[in-house]
Amino acid sequence: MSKLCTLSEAVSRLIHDGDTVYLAGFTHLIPFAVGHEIIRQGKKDLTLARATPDLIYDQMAAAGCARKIIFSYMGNPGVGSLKVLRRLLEAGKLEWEEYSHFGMITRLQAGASGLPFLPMNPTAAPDLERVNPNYRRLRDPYTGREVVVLPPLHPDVAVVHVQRADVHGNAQIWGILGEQKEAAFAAGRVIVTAEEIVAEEVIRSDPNRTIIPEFIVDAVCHVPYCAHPSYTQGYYDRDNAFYLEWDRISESDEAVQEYLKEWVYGVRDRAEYWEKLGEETHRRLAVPPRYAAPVNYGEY
Amino acid sequence: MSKLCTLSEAVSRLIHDGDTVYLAGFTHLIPFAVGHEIIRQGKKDLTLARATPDLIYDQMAAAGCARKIIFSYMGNPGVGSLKVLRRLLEAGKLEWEEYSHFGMITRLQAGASGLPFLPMNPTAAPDLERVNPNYRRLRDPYTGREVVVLPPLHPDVAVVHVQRADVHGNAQIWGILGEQKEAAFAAGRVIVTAEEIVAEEVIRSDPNRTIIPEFIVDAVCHVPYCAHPSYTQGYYDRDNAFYLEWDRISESDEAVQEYLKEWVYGVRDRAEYWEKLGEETHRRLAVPPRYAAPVNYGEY
Amino acid sequence: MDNTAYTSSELMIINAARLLRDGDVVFVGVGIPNLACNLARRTHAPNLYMIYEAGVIGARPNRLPLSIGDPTLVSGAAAVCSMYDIFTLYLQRGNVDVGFLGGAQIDRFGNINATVIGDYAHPKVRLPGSGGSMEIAAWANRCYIMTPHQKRRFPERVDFHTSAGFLSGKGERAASGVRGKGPQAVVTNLGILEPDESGELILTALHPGATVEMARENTGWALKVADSLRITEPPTPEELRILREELDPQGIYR
Amino acid sequence: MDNTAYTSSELMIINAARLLRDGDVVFVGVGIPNLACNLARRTHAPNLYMIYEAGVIGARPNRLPLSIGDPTLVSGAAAVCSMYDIFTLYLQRGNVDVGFLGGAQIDRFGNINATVIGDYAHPKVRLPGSGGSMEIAAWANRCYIMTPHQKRRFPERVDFHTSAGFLSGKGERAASGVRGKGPQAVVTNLGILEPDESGELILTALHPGATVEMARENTGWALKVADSLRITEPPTPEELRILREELDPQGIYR
Repeated sequence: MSKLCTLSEAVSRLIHDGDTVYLAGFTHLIPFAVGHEIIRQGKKDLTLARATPDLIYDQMAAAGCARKIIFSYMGNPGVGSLKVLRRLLEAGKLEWEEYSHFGMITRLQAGASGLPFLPMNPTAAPDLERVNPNYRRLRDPYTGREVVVLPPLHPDVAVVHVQRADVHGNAQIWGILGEQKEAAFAAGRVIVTAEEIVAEEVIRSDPNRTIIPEFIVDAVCHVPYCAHPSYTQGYYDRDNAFYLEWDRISESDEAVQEYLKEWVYGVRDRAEYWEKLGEETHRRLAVPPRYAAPVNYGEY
Repeated sequence: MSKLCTLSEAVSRLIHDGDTVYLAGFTHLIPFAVGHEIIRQGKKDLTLARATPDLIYDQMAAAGCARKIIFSYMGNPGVGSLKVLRRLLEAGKLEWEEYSHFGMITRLQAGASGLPFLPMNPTAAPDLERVNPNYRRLRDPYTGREVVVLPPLHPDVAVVHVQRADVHGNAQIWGILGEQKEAAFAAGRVIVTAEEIVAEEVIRSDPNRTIIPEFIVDAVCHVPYCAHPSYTQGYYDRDNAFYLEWDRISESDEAVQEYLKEWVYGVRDRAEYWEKLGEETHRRLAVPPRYAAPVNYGEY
Repeated sequence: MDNTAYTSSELMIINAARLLRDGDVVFVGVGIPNLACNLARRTHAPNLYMIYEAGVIGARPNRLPLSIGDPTLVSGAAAVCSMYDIFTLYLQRGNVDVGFLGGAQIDRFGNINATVIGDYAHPKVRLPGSGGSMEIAAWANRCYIMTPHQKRRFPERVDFHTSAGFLSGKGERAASGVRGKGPQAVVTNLGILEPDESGELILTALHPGATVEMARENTGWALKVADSLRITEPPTPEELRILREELDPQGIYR
Repeated sequence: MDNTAYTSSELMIINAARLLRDGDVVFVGVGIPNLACNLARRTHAPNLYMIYEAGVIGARPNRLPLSIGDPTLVSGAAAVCSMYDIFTLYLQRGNVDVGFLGGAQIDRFGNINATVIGDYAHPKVRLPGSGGSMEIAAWANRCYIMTPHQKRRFPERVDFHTSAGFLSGKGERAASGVRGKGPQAVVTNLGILEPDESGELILTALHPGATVEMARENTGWALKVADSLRITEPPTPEELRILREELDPQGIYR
């Protein structure tokens, strides 16, 4: 059964006001196009969960989509602060819930695994445990020592961008894997966006590469360049210049609204956005090929 | 630094009498050649851990290498019983420790993760918990419900057979993954055997395919056909005829000793064993190629 | 080909196949459960999704797999994952609709023994043990069992409780916190047993030619018979053709 | 190229690089820790093994990575794994020798604040938060910190305890059950602080031209000076050449 639909349809049908959404990806494959579509559709009161909110949650918060943020590192990766989120937090205008990376990923792993909690070794840094009541302690029944535990995170919706998927939703990623698999299995609904929609035979020629199987996927959308200014390994480079530019834009709320007006509200979809970026940017982000060595599965 | 050595050297240097050894692989990639070398070197008092002991632990037990077995399914996969182990257990001549597959793999995952325990949802089947004191119960601090927990398993040595590795020990597997990664990270020492030793550049052309990184590996051995009568995906087929034949051989201790004499003690190494199998068997187990679709990582 | 005669195995496989629903995600074992799933896929359930405890997802084997880890399951599959992932992300997370179970003993309440006959510490007959079944029985939404109908296989109580049926009744299973609904049917060569409201396995169907007396004689407890006892449809020529010509041409599981 | 002059960053990078040992498995951050590791690899530690919290193992970047998830870290790496794997199999399992840490505040006992200035619930300055550092500080065998030497960065006590140094002293850390040995050195633009037997950071080295007074003036606690106070070797022309010509030709981190 094909689950192929437009991104606009998928966001409209599967993301509701008040949902907890997890736009997955650790620096790599961040689904910016989906964040922009959520902004265009005016979704409200979302809880935005992500280990690293990155620019996309800065933008979604600035657009008024967010009630709360769940995170483990709120920075502009390689640059500095996420200034929109920082201002909202310092002004008391956004709820938040905070973990370390490992804590955040442990919550997703527990959610993906259907487990009521997962343990972590203690870190001797008690303050996050003190301010976040989701952290609890248990005694290891074998050694008597204490472990720290966290409960599962079950986002209402996970969004995962991938290099290639088939129309059923079988999805393959290479390069940095982040928490995509865990977010998808932890979530109630899953939207897969892909640089390429390929024949089922392509996916099935390399089953070990598949991160997400079709039967947990609700919608498959063909969205080339979905991740810009983040990147897709082998398809285009990270736009480091834009990450630096955002540091300047996000200095003021006015400049941020100006940006949203031009680059989010002012374009219909990702195709128009990519077109608008222009050929010089396309050239700058293009990447020469470097292929993996062949792998033979055998015809059994 | 190259860790390449002969299998005989690796077994002699890294496996000691009394060790707990984990020859990894779920049906796929079972390192039979390593089991045979352990038998030839007369290792004693080993604890043999494996989810599925398969024929190799039947053979090692018959050769007198084993003091104890840790397992979760003691069958000849697709055929029936493991008759040597069964006879030893029924006669009270071999210690054992038993889990379900998930319990066994949970112990390895805890060991690989450096965690003091991992939880599992209850199964309402209490008898294994009753007879194996490693199973404990904890109360989930969030819901008040009980979970079942198991402690880590840390084999002294894990043996992992792979399709290809470099001389440093970076190792790649495709096809059924079983518990190879978990066994390697859980163990104190790791022996990697490989169908092919490839240039570092081959491994590094496809880093997502690497299951085991060099710095946890102690020895790398080039052992083509290591897995026969098990198989290596893309390299040769499973020898189902031998699995059936073992069902007959293992009816009697005499026939088993006869087999060991001819096929283990009677050959110097795996190359001689493979040669002795003969061309008809080679032809029967050959497999036509079926390649994975290309993957482009990009030259960044 | 003689389409009127069929073996006990064929009868069980065909009747088990009919219990599967289109779109089911099935945790498949090798042997006759594998044949039942592939038969269902080729008849009424083209979207049946087969996953294997070895970590293979959406397998489309070109030949009859002879072990749970046969390489033909991998070539052409949708995905492969580790054993830890299959038991957590798939089974424990609730992504498995159907599991198949088997064992040396199945008792009145569908509890299964695949571990030992006699005392655990001093086994009279040592069986293979749980493998995946302890967790499949608990976490798959529905479970099915295929077994020859023999008194020694159907004792009043199992010697060892490898995987959970309804324990001593449906209430006890419900209270245990496991997510699966337990065994939904036991398909034998004589008919089909299904749990009543209490969780006790009762005779709900007979295969053509089998009688209530035959079923009772070959069951180790006082077998109840459903008011609505039905006779199963005999295997169709098409079911037999697919099984014999396409799925098991060598007749390994006849 | 002027080999006699160098920046504070270069001084810190070069001195941090010298602390790394051949064969160390290092959990690398971007920016100056990345440069320190690559410099060490090209000088005295050719077998230094770099892993990144994004899940990249044995990276050999062709260009200077500008984020922790730069694609140049992946192309040509030995392995890539999930974030859960990197924090469990690698860090928690004890496979990481060295971690680099940073933060807005580092206190007398090497405890770090990367979370908030002021009250947590009503932040005066909201910082990025832990990221990987809470676990790196606890589980890497040794940790190093690079930071400019400023009084506001070196308070007597941190406002928020994001990651563990020696808590209130080495005994307390040892009793906490964490496996790592804690911060082994803080490299600043003035010199190097190292923990004494109690876990208090004391001045153990000055860079050429820096004085004890300068260090004391820029530290928020009464800084003790080691009896064995030494002067670091100035950056060599070769170290500066590698840094400027090979590793950061655009001078991004100068």
